[in-house]
Amino acid sequence: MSTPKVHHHQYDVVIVGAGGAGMRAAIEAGPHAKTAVISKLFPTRSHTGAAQGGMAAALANVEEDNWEWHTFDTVKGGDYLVDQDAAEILAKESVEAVIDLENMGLPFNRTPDGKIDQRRFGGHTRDHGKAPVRRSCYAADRTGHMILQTLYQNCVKLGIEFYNEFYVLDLLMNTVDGVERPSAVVAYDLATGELHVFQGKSIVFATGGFGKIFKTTSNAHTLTGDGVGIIWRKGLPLEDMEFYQFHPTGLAGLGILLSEAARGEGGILRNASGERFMERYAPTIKDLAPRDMVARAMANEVREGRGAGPHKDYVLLDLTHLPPEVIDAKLPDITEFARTYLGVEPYTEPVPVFPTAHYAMGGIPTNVKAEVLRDNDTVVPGLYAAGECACVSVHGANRLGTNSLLDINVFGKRAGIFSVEYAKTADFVPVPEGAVDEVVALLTAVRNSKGTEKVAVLRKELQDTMDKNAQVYRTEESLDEALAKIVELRERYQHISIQDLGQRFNTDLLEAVELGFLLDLAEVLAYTAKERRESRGGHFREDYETRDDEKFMVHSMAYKTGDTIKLGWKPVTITNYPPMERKY
Amino acid sequence: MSAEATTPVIGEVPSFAVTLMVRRYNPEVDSEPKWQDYDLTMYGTDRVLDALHKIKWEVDGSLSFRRSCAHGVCGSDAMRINGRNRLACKTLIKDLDLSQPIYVEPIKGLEVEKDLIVDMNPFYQAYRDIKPFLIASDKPEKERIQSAADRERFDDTTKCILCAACTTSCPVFWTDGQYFGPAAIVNAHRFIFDSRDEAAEVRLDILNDKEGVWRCRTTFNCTEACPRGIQVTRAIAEVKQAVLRGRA
Amino acid sequence: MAKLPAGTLYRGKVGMWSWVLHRITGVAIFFFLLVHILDTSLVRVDPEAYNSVMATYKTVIIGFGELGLVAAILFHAFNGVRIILIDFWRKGFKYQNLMFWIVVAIAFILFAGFAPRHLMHVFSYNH
Amino acid sequence: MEIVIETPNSPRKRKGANWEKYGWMYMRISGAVLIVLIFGHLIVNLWDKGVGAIDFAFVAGKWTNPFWQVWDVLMLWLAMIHGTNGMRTITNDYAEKEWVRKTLNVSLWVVCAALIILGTLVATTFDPCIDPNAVNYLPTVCK
Ligand SMILES: Cc1cc2nc3c(=O)[nH]c(=O)nc-3n(C[C@H](O)[C@H](O)[C@H](O)COP(=O)(O)OP(=O)(O)OC[C@H]3O[C@@H](n4cnc5c(N)ncnc54)[C@H](O)[C@@H]3O)c2cc1C
Ligand code: HEM
Ligand code: SF4
Ligand code: F3S
Ligand code: FES
Repeated sequence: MSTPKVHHHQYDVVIVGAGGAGMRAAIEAGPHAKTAVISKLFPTRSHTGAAQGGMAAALANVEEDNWEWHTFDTVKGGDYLVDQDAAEILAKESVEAVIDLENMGLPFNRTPDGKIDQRRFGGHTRDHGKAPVRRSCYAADRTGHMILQTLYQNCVKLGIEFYNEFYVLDLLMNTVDGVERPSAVVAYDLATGELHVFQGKSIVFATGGFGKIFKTTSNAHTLTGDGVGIIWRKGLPLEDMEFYQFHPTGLAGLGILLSEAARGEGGILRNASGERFMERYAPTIKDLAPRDMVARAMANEVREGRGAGPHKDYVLLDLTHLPPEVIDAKLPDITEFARTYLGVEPYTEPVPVFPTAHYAMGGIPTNVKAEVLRDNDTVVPGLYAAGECACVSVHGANRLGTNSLLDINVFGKRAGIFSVEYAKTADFVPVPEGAVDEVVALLTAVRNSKGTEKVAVLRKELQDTMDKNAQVYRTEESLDEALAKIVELRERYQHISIQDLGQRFNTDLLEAVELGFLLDLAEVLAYTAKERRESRGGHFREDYETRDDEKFMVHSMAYKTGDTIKLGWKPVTITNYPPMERKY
Repeated sequence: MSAEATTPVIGEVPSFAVTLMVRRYNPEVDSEPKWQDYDLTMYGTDRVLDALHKIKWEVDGSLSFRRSCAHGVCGSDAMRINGRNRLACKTLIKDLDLSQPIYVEPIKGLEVEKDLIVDMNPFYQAYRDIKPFLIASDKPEKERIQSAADRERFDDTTKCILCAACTTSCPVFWTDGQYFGPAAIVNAHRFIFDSRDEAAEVRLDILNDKEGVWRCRTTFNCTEACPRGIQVTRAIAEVKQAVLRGRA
Repeated sequence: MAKLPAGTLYRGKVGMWSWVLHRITGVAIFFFLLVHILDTSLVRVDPEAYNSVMATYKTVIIGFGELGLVAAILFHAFNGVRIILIDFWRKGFKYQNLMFWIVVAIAFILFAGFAPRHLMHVFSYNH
Repeated sequence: MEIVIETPNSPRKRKGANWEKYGWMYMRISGAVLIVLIFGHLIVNLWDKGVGAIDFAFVAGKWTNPFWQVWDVLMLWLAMIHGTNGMRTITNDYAEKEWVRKTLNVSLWVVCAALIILGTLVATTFDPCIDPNAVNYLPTVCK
């Protein structure tokens, strides 16, 4: 490939990703600094739009509630691996985050007296676990859609500059005053195949999750973890990568998500014989137990032969006792999914569901100012991360439903505020020599590779092995199998070939590049999962069935050193809530 | 409750043969678009998007189309399937007439960039032109109060995912591409009828343009195409009425 | 804009086809009206000329043309009412499909009443 | 939140004042009235004896009655403007080049005006006894 055309841009703040977190940051940054948002998708196509259930905030609009209870639930839900200072910020700033959105125009559902309505959601309780509480603010079952639209609308209002369908493929770092700092990102313009270097005083990563390492997932095709992968390849650490959330209610076989709101509104999980099995696993809050527990309970029902269907490989979500008006008013979209994709009528039939890969608790480690960390406590000046790609860590070992939409708003906003603050005083970091060399090399290698392996085949094999070996139940053996497979796939990845050699809209090329990131992240996940020899939150080891606070009350910190993974550990910040057994 | 009796059988989905006719065009090599046929074996739960992926992943990697969420919420993959605008990810193959090939082509009225990818910029521009954001001067301490009924007033039009299925199904939009189009009007409607918004008049004035609401000829293609089930034509009618009254 | 060959015909439903028909009938009526005003104007010029033009209206071919014209007016007029109802009646959009078929039905019934009588007349002066 | 931006994005260029709203209203109002006028016209002219009965005498007979004069002139105005405005919509849709569009629209309105004037004059200045020699054309009034 001839060297592509390269364009240069300078912005005070460069934000990578136009999902909820990226745009929330842009709304803070835009009015105060020259800001660009770079996104591989048109902003409203980001996966924040798929979020359904709601956004947690202790508004106490419908019943007594406060941020302290919310903090407790978050910490407990995260199986005590949550950094409690961060969780306090999350819970405290939640109210403002929701009010911000409302003031920006978000059409929340309303109470009879015109305030923002709230509903129940898994793991959110009153008075430290006494009973479920209505804490989730929502807009029907398209809260994420409304957040994404509202944020984009406000970006339009502010005249934020977007570079859409630009794939960021590299982060350039340079050493100034003896400190390594971010200087620019390199992006590939899908429409033309040309490269763009965006130099920024501060750079914010908000690139979302990487659910596509799994086969059955609620995540979009585009959630390939590029941002997290780029950070990884720079030698910066990734935190808590073993903690991946499997959402209990994905449409069986498809992975499309049916929000927890379905259970919040009274939906009940049943096994083949119609038994409400959650009564056995979480007697107090039953179907509204945290996701990891419900997902495991479901997988266990199936493993023990109580699954429904011809292959006994799923359980049933029963909404038939809910009045159709309630379903229509509160859960219109997800019942529509059941109808469209499975041909099931939720008014009268239970819906086949099974856990689906949903959310990465881990990611790029940051402090509460959204500054990226290069080790347990040193920040990389000028580099920020927020949203699902980041790990603050407010979700610990298991995220509570509705806490992620909150996370992207609270920490997205913080990333915006602090990145501007930094850009106000900082200078541009010089772009290193040969800025685009690495990206050109990467793209050329893929384009010129004349092997026989196909990207889609490798990706499928990766996803299959991850579903089989690194899902709800894990063992040393299964994780070893996954790792061996990844090594094999990585080798075969050297021999891929693509068919599209053109410049315009070459998605063939980009899928190959994305696969590279998927392989990297899958490996880190499997590796850290293997090293965490305990069970906690979303990470369940059949060979180590209990939580081991003695050894593992720590965050994992994985570093890429050459071609191997180096693992470190980072203490958990505990303020008010000493670890206790997690029972519901 | 007897779960077994009411459980639909999934997992054992029947497979069938289909032919997909895809409108291919790569301006780097082709002088004009052409139809290309692909014979595939698909399954009962497969959608047209799955078929396109199958082609891309197994037959011809250069086939280009946009997609992301794969379940009808991101609005990436509006295309013309058997002559009608739909989302590929929401169109089950088994629901189509399989005795004939399935025709897949780009949405109409926007310039084709490559295969099924069109230049969406004119569409986005029309959206931005109607000031799609809340304009309110008060600075409330907490949330603004809005009755459930007032909230309900514009519920339908908040569902829009900007997929462009409506605008590019509109015969008026096809003619010269200058018409604001149903999607822009839908998004204007979402604010015009929001009791918290203070700029209804501004938007009504914008849409009282030569290329505004009056160009709509009530052909209902938009309503039929909308994957979110938005009553687009009704929304347009409500905006027309509001322009006539001079307020929401 | 859309310089490329268009591909297949869009398969719109009743709404779209009724619009196509409304447009075609509108244009047809318009051109007929132009001619009709001109020919009627002859009454101011010369009764003989007027009558001779009117005589051509009485041929079989034109007779069928008139049939078409009446059909066009019937459709255009009642579909016009349908459009007005869609615009101003709150439930109009909901019943637009049904209303289309009612338009077709009314137009057809009136046409069925008119056509035989008209043809009878037409053939009667062509003996 | 302290976001204050008053005129954030440049509005679409307004192409001068426009009458589309009035055009739209006019199409509907005239349409409604035209139903009565046109069907009345058709019934009176065609039903009884068909086109065959229409001749100078018939027209002359009608127009001696001011009621029919007003009827026909009103119909003429409403229908011509309705039709021309409808045609304008259509040329606006399909004529892409601005000058083509302009030319067509101007021609349409010129034709429309000419025919309205012509028709109105004909109907209002109509003289049933235009040619007293042509006895066999004359309506009864002239005899
Ligand atoms: C189906 C579903 C339902 C959910 N429901 C809820 C819920 O009810 N409540 C809740 O709290 N949470 C929910 N979540 C989780 C939550 O929605 C997500 O975690 C959150 O929206 C992530 O937001 P984000 O801004 O970090 O990333 P995203 O919204 O995924 O945005 C990522 C952005 O990064 C861009 N990007 C990625 N890679 C690149 C690159 N290489 N170059 C340039 N740009 C790039 C993308 O274009 C995109 O704009 C749900 C998640 C799913 C999948
Ligand atoms: C009989 C009563 C009539 C009624 C109720 C009627 C009604 C209407 C209406 C409501 C429209 C607007 C359509 C829209 O905005 O989508 C319209 C358009 C039109 N009418 Fe009529 N009309 C009548 C008679 C006529 C006559 C006599 C002519 C010809 C001179 C005519 C020619 C047209 C044309 C050309 C259009 C534009 C069509 C288009 O834009 O697609 N109409 N009519
Ligand atoms: S109104 Fe419907 S069809 Fe149109 S852009 Fe919005 S979602 Fe798509
Ligand atoms: S398709 Fe077009 S004509 Fe009107 S009803 Fe819809 S905008
Ligand atoms: S892929 Fe998102 S709408 Fe179809």
